[in-house]
Amino acid sequence: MRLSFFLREALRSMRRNAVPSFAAMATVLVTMLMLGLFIPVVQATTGAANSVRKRVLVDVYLKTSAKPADVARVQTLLHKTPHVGKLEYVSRDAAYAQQRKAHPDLYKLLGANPLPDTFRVTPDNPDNALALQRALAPPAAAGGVVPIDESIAVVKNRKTDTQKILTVTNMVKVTTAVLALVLISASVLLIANTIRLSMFARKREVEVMKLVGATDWFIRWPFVIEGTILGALGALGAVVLLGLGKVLVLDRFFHGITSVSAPHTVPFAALIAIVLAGGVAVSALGSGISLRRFLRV
Amino acid sequence: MRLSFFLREALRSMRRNAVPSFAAMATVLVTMLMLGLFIPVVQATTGAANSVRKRVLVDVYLKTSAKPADVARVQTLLHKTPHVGKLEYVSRDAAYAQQRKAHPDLYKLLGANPLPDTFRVTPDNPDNALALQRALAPPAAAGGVVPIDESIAVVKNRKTDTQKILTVTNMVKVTTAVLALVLISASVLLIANTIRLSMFARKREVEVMKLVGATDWFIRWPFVIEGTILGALGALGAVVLLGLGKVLVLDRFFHGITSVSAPHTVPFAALIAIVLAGGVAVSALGSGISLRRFLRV
Amino acid sequence: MPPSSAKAVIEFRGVSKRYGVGAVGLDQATFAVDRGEFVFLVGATGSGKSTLMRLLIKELEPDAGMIRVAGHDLAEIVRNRVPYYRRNLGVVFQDFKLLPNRTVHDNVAYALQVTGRTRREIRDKVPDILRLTGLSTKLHNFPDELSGGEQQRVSIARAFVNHPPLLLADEPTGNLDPETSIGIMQLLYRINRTGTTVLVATHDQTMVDKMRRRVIELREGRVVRDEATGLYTRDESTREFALRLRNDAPQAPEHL
Amino acid sequence: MPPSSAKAVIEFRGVSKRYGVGAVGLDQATFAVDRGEFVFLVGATGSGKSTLMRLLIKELEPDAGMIRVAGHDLAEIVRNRVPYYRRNLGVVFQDFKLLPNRTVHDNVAYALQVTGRTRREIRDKVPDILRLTGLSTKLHNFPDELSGGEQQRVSIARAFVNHPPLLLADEPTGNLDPETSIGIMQLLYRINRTGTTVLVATHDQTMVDKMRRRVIELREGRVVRDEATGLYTRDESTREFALRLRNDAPQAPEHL
Ligand SMILES: Nc1ncnc2c1ncn2[C@@H]1O[C@H](COP(=O)(O)OP(=O)(O)OP(=O)(O)O)[C@@H](O)[C@H]1O
Ligand SMILES: Nc1ncnc2c1ncn2[C@@H]1O[C@H](COP(=O)(O)OP(=O)(O)OP(=O)(O)O)[C@@H](O)[C@H]1O
Ligand SMILES: [Mg+2]
Ligand SMILES: [Mg+2]
Repeated sequence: MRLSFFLREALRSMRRNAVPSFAAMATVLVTMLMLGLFIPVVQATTGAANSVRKRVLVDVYLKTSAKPADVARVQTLLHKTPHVGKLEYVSRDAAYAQQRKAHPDLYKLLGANPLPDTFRVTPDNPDNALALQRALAPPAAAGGVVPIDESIAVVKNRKTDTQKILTVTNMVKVTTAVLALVLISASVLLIANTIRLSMFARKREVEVMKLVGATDWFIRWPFVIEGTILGALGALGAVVLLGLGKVLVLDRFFHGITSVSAPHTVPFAALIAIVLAGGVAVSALGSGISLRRFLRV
Repeated sequence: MRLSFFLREALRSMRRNAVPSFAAMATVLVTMLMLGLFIPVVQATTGAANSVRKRVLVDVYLKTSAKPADVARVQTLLHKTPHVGKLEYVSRDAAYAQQRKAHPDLYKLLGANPLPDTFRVTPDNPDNALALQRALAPPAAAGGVVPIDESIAVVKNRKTDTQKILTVTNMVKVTTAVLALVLISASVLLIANTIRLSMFARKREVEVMKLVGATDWFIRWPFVIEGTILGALGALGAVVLLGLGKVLVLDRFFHGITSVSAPHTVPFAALIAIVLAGGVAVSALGSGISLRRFLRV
Repeated sequence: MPPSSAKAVIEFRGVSKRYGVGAVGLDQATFAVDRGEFVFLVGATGSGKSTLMRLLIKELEPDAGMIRVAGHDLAEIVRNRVPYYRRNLGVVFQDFKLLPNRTVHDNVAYALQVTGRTRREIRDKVPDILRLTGLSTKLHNFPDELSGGEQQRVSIARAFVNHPPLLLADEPTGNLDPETSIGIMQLLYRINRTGTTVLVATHDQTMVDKMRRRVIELREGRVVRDEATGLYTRDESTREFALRLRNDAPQAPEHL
Repeated sequence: MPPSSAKAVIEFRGVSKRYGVGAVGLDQATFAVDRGEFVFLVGATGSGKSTLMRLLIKELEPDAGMIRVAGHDLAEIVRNRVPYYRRNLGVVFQDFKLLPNRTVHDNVAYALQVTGRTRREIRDKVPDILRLTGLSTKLHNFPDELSGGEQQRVSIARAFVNHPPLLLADEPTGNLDPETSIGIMQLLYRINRTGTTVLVATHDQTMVDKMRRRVIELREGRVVRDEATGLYTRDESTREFALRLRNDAPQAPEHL
């Protein structure tokens, strides 16, 4: 009987307080919609940044004069070097074949194979790429760098702008993290704020209830249930809009692309679950807590 | 007398309605803070996407056998081709010198200059890069492509993944535009919502004022002024937090980087102006409009 | 129907007001009040007294019939002229309707401020009327810091402060003790003597009996009685008036 | 000080309550009310009647002195026991304090719901008490759709519905016409006859005179009079009681 009473109370209250109820719902909807839009964006951005970072390689070019024994020695050496993650050996013949396949026209112009044997070293962590390069070719006292093995011709980053990639991706990651944090706290704040306000509009009502002999929890339960329902409705609205957006916009115009460029996005089902749970939890808690002030009669 | 009266009324009302006033201010602060954080991020992202797109080039490699007369002819031809924006001629000697400077070690390994004369064509619009390539080397009936001039060896995009760059940057731009729109409308909605709620809490008061003979505008002005003040205070708070964030985080940790990677960011002063004006305008308007409902007594 | 008399301040002609199903506010009410009259409106609870008042201040619209105040048909007052019309009325509301965020002083001052009076005028008039209603010590209290009777007196002070040509008072003494009630009635009488038309809804039978003024009685929205109770003495001084009110039992005609 | 009598339901001992500067709520009030008594609380507006009531329901805390109800010191009731204490009281508030979002029926039912009564009990009791207070036709109206007197009767019904051992009524007839007032007083009397202690604050001098019950008079927060007015007849039937109230003038002792 108790639960059904509280439920009926919550429904009555929503019906009779259309304005604040609607306002609370709209706030949940809007903030959850924002969250639902930003979470995949943030994830995709971070994913993209990470996959760019994964491409940071250190290429160790051997001298064209290197013999197989030299190659083996260098390989052993590299295996012992700290920060070396994956190690891939590309023989000069393999490199030539690969390049010729990629740029047939261009390589037609070349005569003999100009490419050396190469080790492609993936650092254990992209941030260590520069340290690794320095370890393999430490700066010489005379200036310039001297590779640690005489068979090594050059140690290079795949792209000359590794440094730039690293800082930019780092920045992107920090920025998105900050934005996500700001957005989440903003959502919580905004929802709590709205609920506080709609409680405030019913301050008098709560006072009267107390004077008539209602206990704190007797007053609180309907409000918490109301908050839960409103939060669920708002979150549901957000989910429906997100779903519509996905079907109408994402799947239609970016068909096939999203899966390519944003493989790290959370699945849609999980996103929905997050949005729903977030909306409901924040609203329910907010209602329960905001009420405390007005219960002190 | 009138203005000072309205001003005093607004101040009194803020003092006596601390909860809703504070709530309205907090909402403005939070939303404006979000806007203030996202505007530069959106701008930087769009800027970065644009600068990536600018790098989309079509390279026209001439045959090594091309004579200066051939080069001149191709140049004239290119000038007449639609979608050609900027045209840059790089002679094979210049290309060799440039490459050798960039990769001295690698080019030491090469013997003779393997590079051909090249035209670097910037399309008038990055989106036309593929069309341009097709125009310069239309597909032949027999399969494959045949360049429009016999001296042209190959027509290539600088990067093989032009298509990918284009779609990704397009997506980034659309996404940020959508996010910006969502965020701005969400801010307006949330602020309007909060104001509506705090008006609702004073519905009775407005009704009494009307019964005592106050005109609509006599009631409305103090509310609008109050909205303006609260909006200004909230926006000011957001600006102070943004400024703190800039000084403490951005300038300290990303020193020098932001200016490099995000050259298109709005200047901080303009951002402040936008945030302030936005907060004030939305709050003032919101107050004036929300009141309309309750004035119909 | 008799033609409307030119000097009628309030004129109701067949006014009906129904709230939803069943609830009758007013039912074919017809009467007229002349300028300078003092009229009591009596009737059981729910008989339509407040409805009549709310129709007069155009808070409600009648379903049928015509209401004229000072010759103007209320139905013809457009929405944005309503505030100007209301400024000619002083209204004591049954539930006081004080502004919760204003002090006693500011509540009363508000009625002057809406009409654009200067601060000087406010400084002159407000303390005066508050003294008359015995609220001088409560100047800076907010309504929720007042006793019921004090709130009622603030409502009365606000209605009086403008010296309106028409005064409507809905149960102005419901929360007042007999002595204070007599004070308020004395005030009403004094205001009436300056030419103001006064309409008072009340349940205080003793007061009505003693005042011997015109009485309109409502029953379920209908006017069932409309008579000047016996000895209608306009030229009595305020002091004589008060003396008579304090006389306990309703007695036979006295020093007339 | 005399020792507190064991059968006192309400006991005030030197209770003082001051609001901020100057405003005196109660000043050294000392009195006791026995079980089953019917007591009138009178006094000018602002004399502290509502303050006394609010202290009794622990809405306010006294600055000094001790209040005991049914033998319990109110100061010793901890915060989360207050609701349970309040359920033993029926309170008619001067400003009604109805829940604006509930119908008449639900407002009265709420007082039963807080104590966890079943729906069956509510279905039994609420319509009964609403019939007694003459609100049967207004069951599904919201408070803002009621006349002042009807709202007051809802407040009375809510206070009665629980059959509380102690009933506090602050101006229960301020907005009621004489006939309805007698009805309400009759109801109070009937409830009192079942053993309930009743404390009524009122300005209705006529009623107090006719009821001939104990009267406590406050003036500026002090108890200045505490007496049983003459002929205290506990065994009068409700009908005789009503008859006597309707008799117009306060007369000499009648059929005793
Ligand atoms: N807003 C409303 N909706 C529905 N019914 C209403 C509304 N306002 C008033 N009524 C009903 O109209 C009738 C007349 O109400 P009104 O307030 O005019 O009575 P009254 O004479 O002022 O009574 P009281 O002396 O108790 O103040 C009552 O039966 C009341 O219930
Ligand atoms: N919250 C408050 N703050 C300051 N003063 C108050 C407050 N509540 C009451 N008072 C003052 O305390 C005094 C007693 O008030 P109380 O409400 O007890 O009077 P009362 O006897 O009920 O009067 P009435 O018959 O008018 O209802 C009054 O002078 C009032 O102004
Ligand atoms: Mg009324
Ligand atoms: Mg009182």
